[in-house]
Amino acid sequence: MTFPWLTTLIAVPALGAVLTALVPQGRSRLAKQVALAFAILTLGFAVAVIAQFDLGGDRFQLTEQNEWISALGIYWALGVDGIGVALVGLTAVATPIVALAMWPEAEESKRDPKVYFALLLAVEALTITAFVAKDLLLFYIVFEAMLIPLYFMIGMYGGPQRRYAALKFLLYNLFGGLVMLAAVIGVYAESADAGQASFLLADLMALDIPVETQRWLFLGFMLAFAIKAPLWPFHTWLPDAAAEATPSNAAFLSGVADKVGTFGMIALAVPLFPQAAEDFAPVIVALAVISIIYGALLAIGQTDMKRLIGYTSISHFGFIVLGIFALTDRGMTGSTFYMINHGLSTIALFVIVGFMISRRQSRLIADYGGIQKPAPKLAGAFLIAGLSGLALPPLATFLSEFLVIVGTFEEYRAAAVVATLGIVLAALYILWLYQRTMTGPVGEENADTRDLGLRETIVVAPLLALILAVGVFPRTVVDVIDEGVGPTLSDVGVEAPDPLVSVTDQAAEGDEE
Amino acid sequence: MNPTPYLVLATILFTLGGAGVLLRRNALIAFMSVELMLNAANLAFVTFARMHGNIDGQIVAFFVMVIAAAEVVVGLAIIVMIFRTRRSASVDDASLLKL
Amino acid sequence: MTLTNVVTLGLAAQTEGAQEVHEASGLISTTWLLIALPLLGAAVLLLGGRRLDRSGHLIGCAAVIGAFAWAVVLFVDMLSHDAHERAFSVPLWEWFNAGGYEVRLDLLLDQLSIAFVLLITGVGSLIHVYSIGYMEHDERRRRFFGYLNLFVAAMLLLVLAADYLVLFIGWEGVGLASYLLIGFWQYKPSAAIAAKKAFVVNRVGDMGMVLALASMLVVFGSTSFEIVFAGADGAQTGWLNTIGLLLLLAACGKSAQFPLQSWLLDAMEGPTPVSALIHAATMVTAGVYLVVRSAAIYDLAPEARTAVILVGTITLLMGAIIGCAKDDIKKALAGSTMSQIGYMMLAAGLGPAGYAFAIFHLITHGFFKANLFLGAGSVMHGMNDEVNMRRFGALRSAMPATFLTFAVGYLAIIGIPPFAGFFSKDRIIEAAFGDNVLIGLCAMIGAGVTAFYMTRVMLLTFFTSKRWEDDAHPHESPRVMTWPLWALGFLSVAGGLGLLYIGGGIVDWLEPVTGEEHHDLPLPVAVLIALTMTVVVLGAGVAWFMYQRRPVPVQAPAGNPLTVAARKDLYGDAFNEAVLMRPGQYLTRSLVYVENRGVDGAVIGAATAVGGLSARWRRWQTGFVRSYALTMLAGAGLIVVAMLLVRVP
Amino acid sequence: MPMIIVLSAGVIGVLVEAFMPRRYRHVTQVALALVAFVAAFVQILRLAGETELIAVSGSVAIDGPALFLQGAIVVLAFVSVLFFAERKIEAGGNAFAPSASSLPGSEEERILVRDRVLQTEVYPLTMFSVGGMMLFPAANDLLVMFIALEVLSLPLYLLCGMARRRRLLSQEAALKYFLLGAFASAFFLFGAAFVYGYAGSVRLSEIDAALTARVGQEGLLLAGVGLMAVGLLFKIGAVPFHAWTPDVYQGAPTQVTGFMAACTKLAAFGALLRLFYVALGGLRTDWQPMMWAVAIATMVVGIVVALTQTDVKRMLAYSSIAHAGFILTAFVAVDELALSSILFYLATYGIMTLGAFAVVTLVRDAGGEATHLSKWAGLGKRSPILAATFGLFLLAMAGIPLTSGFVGKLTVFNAAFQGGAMPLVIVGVLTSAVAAFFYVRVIVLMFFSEPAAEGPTVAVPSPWTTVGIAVGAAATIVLGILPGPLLDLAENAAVFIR
Repeated sequence: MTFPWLTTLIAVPALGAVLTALVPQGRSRLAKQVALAFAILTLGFAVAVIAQFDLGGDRFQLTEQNEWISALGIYWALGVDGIGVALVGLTAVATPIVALAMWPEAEESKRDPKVYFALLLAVEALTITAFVAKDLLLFYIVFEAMLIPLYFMIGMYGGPQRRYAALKFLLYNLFGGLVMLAAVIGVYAESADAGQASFLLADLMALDIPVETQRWLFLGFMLAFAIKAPLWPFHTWLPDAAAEATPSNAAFLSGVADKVGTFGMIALAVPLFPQAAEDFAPVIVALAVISIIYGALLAIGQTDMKRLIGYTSISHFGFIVLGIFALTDRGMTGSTFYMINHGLSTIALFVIVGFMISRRQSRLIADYGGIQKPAPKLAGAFLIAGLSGLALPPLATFLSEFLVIVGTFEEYRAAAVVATLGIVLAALYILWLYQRTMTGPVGEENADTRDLGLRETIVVAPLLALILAVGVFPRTVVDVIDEGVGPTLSDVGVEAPDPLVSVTDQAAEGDEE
Repeated sequence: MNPTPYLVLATILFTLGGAGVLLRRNALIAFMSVELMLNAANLAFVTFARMHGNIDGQIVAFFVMVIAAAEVVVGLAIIVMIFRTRRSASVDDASLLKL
Repeated sequence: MTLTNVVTLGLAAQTEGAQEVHEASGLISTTWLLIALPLLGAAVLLLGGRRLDRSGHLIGCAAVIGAFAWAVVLFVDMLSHDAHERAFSVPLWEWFNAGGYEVRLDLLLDQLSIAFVLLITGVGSLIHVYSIGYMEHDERRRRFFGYLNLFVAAMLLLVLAADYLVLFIGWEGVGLASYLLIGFWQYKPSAAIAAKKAFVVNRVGDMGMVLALASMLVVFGSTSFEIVFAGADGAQTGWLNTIGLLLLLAACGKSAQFPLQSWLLDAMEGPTPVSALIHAATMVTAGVYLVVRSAAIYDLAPEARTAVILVGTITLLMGAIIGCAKDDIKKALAGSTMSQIGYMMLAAGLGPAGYAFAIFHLITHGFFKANLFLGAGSVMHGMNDEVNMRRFGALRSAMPATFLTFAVGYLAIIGIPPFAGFFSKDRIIEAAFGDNVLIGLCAMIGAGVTAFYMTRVMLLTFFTSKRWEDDAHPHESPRVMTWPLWALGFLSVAGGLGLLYIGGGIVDWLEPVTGEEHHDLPLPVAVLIALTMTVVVLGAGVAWFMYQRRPVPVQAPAGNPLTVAARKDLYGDAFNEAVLMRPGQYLTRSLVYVENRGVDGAVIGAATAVGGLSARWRRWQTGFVRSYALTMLAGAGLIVVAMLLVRVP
Repeated sequence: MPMIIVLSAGVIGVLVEAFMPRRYRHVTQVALALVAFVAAFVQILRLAGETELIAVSGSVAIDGPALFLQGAIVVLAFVSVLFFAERKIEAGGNAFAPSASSLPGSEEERILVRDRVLQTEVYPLTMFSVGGMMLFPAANDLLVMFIALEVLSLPLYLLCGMARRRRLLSQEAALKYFLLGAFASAFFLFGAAFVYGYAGSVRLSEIDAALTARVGQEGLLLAGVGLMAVGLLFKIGAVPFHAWTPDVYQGAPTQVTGFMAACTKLAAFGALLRLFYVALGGLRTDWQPMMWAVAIATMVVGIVVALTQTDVKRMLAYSSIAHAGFILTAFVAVDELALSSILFYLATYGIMTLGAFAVVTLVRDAGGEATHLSKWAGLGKRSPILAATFGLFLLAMAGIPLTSGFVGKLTVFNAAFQGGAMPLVIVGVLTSAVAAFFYVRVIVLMFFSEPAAEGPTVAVPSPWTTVGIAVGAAATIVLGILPGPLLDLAENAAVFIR
């Protein structure tokens, strides 16, 4: 038997969560160190997993399959494709960074920090499981279970309105999740009708579900994912959660955990219900475009920095969803790539804003101004993170946004054109935020703003470096993602369209002559 | 034999019992009404036993009587307990638990 | 198919002698150094921290001068090849390949790009040197040079890219540098706002770029120059027009052409060397480069070309008119820049007949406008950063070097032979007449207006009477600033002649890239030149009458409606504000309201409704046992009735 | 026969009550009860190995569902008795009034309290009740079913009235439960008479045969079935026969509430299943619409009203109503899948309910248990482990994955879906989403709120209670992660003997 890499990858942070929780009360520093060590260890395993991913190999690799609940046909089935491995990488990279960024946050909330860190590792384990699950119910279980630790992280450690935000977060997502449960059962019932009741994705994808049924089930899945992702008009939980959660928690939430929603669209909703996905694609594309514009406009209208970034995420998730449901190779590759990049850039933005908040104890934009002078490094980091938020080449976000637009343009011209407005609005909300906080005369209350410290630099530098490096050398990442997108789309029966004018054809003809 | 009159009687008794529970405030009388309902059922059982020509229904009727007696014991215990505490046997007085 | 193969660079349809692109070997394959040097400079300066504060400017200059030197070496090397074998591809690495869409980070060095490279690095070097003096007292000078280097690197990537997407990296890179440099004095809110405005307006243009790229991908399956140009032949005109118009939108953004012109005047908030390098000599001409580079598309897209001509013509008049009314010397020059780029745009829109002239004018404009801006900077340097020309006057004696070089630039821009501007601008006017008399007339009138406003600038600054502020003590700038002025002055004098006649001239040099085409002129060339000169002299004369013959008030007079309009940038900002900003703000505000009350409110409302239901249903639990019994009895009744009446069909 | 063991233990308990000196009574009674349960459980295991049989000349069916439920009831009752026997949290006494007949607030009561007199009658009563509960799902004819109903109910009525604190409420609960219970069983009996009138027999299998033969008057049958359904739906707390549940759950001693909520529901559902599946399966097209309506009403009313509850016991009562609704969704499917899923659900539900009520007993202030929700604010800070355990039970009730509640919900909804009751599933998931609100609200209170200045204290219970709660919590998690064995067991047990 081969080494169960993926199970280990899940087990390590889970174990870390338990051990962190077991650290005796009052030894918070030790708890943090344990948590960080396990996060880094997980990163190590993730690197090992990524290294073993064989480009050009099987679609799903490192697969494991064991019966879990045989009475219901549920399996502990894991495996990664290109999309999964990329997102696992994101999760593993993000966790130690976020852990380090949240170092002082728990103290600020006057609660036991070990719980906070243990919950973070628990979320990491669940998120990774979601990205590698090859069993529908396994996915569903972690999809839902993830809400609980996140709920506690928001509710216990967040800002003054945290109870409201946490409750809203949980209820929205639980609502979507429960509706999805009905659809999950529906799929299962289909497989039971087909003879072998099973939750194994491989079995379910082989089903030939009637179109009418597909539509209902697809809607059930999409509701959950659209709430999680979040797509307009199911988004209103996110700004509250983003504003009230601690900055690094908000970073992990919208940067990593919410990707499970868009991942679910790619890995479940589309391949399980290809016909329905095609039927509903125009509607979802429309919602995605609305999200892009709506999120951006609302971001412009915000007065609270974290809320603003929350709305930018809605806009960006709009792009991700748009690329997925354009149902083109470039669009979907771009979307998956976008998930990674949005993760990195949103985390960067949130943690930097967190650093600002930790200095000034205010989330309000109006309380800042001229920070650039006393804290140039902070401002610089903020600017770079912001620029990646507005998708400036060659930062990684650019390429993904571009691919999404290009991929959408192939199928939905109008949608792509409107979505392009998003890049103007993005410039507006980011640069206006920068202008209001970092530039201008520095007020007395901000004159002594500390610049980035060592810990903070260690948090921010790898993120920004990664964003730049992936942008300049995106090839491997894109290849890996493309590897997963191709088969997904061929499940749906989509093939890359030929260009209208093919130079190679002409050249070939020329040769013949 | 024609069971209908008996059944009608049983139903009337049952309804009277039900009405008694609903209308009377005194716990004892409400309880008696319940007993009346049980006896209406007994009557029905006996009638049907007679109709079908087997004794199952009559056996049931006997058992029900026994059980009704046990119920009386328990019921009176509870009502007496309440009466001693509250000096009232009105079921409407016992309405602290609500909403 | 990659650039490593030898393919035709697609102008095959219309131009003879389309040239082949060769894979670079030898010296040429080190083209990447051109970008790497300033990029490295930027990285070192920006990441190096305070310890480089004292030497930063030198590193910055060294990087650019090194790049310039290397560009000269490459240029000389190119000369050793045949005229039609001077296009080289320099492969670097495959950027990505997504679903069959492959983009390679390759460079293309050909006659067009080397011309730009030399301009960028050459003028760039001079401006870097000038900045040593200009920024001497700024504590963030190191950072300034870092940004400048970053700009040079990005601009070089822009002109050396062999793929539209790679070009776009440079495109956005210069946008970023421009943003950083306009807002360099961040503590000034006006600078920060101007920087943001420049970036955002450019982003509107970028929309066009992105959509043009998307269209190319649909049509050609690629964005690399070679595939797009080779395929343009077989593409539908509708698509080509679309792509052409979208690229024009992008060009409008970057080159401050109508209707995206509004940012350029505000961009003068940046330090003057920035205005000279980025907002006059190089970056703003990127739009022209884009159009010329896309010749293969525009050649086959007549409507798009007409649009380019129209945009160019409108902008050249607009810019000139705005330039007439500005009292801020930099803004007057900025209006002039708009106007001159309008000329280039117009020329580029003329197709093969005008491409080379567009580039020609672009380069000479780079010389004399950099000269003028640096001169203006020198004046400001000596006048406590005063920019209001009504506070200048009679400075020629106080700043002789500045005056002389500025005067040369002045003569060049208004097109007095044999100064540089004469040759390039006159060619454009000729070509415009060759295309359409009306356009030609507009171009000619523009020349007259140019003469008017430049004479006005000249007179208000160096002649007329002193109108200085009390504490002004005008003095000549240090040598580190005047030397670049002399150099640029020399180029303003000799650049035109040199480019036109040395070694066959720039037109022949560019011909393999741009093609060549001649239209019949409605009038003989000599007549046209004479007419143009007459208009120019007329314009200058009017200015002389208005400003030299009468005293210049320190306070600007009310002026006629046209002046008022021109002072307000012909209501460009007012239009933007009324049509875009105000409604946008209103939209944003109302959306926030809708979000809180509507979208979120719907959810919360539903929750409240359920809560209300709960509170109402709760009252069923009265606590009276008899009412419970009643509900049971009713329930029993319902169930019995249901049992008797309803069954699954 | 396991029931005989339990009932005999009850009789012995009465004798102990009569003859054993007071000092030893408590310990004897507890030991007797526990031993009896263990013995009964062993007997159940033995029976489970054998072929199914119908005992007592056909009146009692010992088959898979019966044994499964009996086993579950015995286990839950065992734990309940552990909670009954808790003596540490009430200084010098257990949860029950020293003498039920003493007047609240009287001198007599004060003396009894002072003397630390222990109420021991509860144990024989519990044993009888458990015996009735075990008989209920095994009853193979209507008479035995009625007898079992009464045997399980009558002791419960009494147990409800025996609270040590807040005796007025407790007595009121007993009265209400008694009156309404008797009322409901009258309906059951009257319905049984009608069905007997139709079929000519009270034996379930013969009723089934009569249905197939289609003899007799249809109307009689249908009315009879409806009336019987009233009696049974009352016991499971389905709407509109739920009104007693919140009042009684709140008023009864919390240990009794837990016992009642867990075990009665199991027994009543067992009887409901047997009656409708075995005897009336042939009539399903007639009763399914009615059950659909009841299921929907039960879910909706239970959950909506629970939203605004302020008393934790009442909230759990409404929650138990809602859970009955969830189970009913599968109930209407009438197949083995439904049966096995309900069995599983009942078992897991019983565990978490028992555990949740046990936690409630530990949160106390001067007046006894602090059941008002506002007093639970900040409990997570004061007693994180207890709060976490309660949170776990709540999350399980909300059906969050990795708890047994999720698997239960999954299985019943799956059964309902496959049985064609998709609309019920949709109502089920939607109400579950709403339900999450009030479960989570308590968690918000416990963990995210600052503790009130004069908040309740958390009593330190005896090891028995601790173990009981811990086992419940562990089972809730284990059955959430590895439900396989229990699911298999339920699946294997899901065949009624006819």
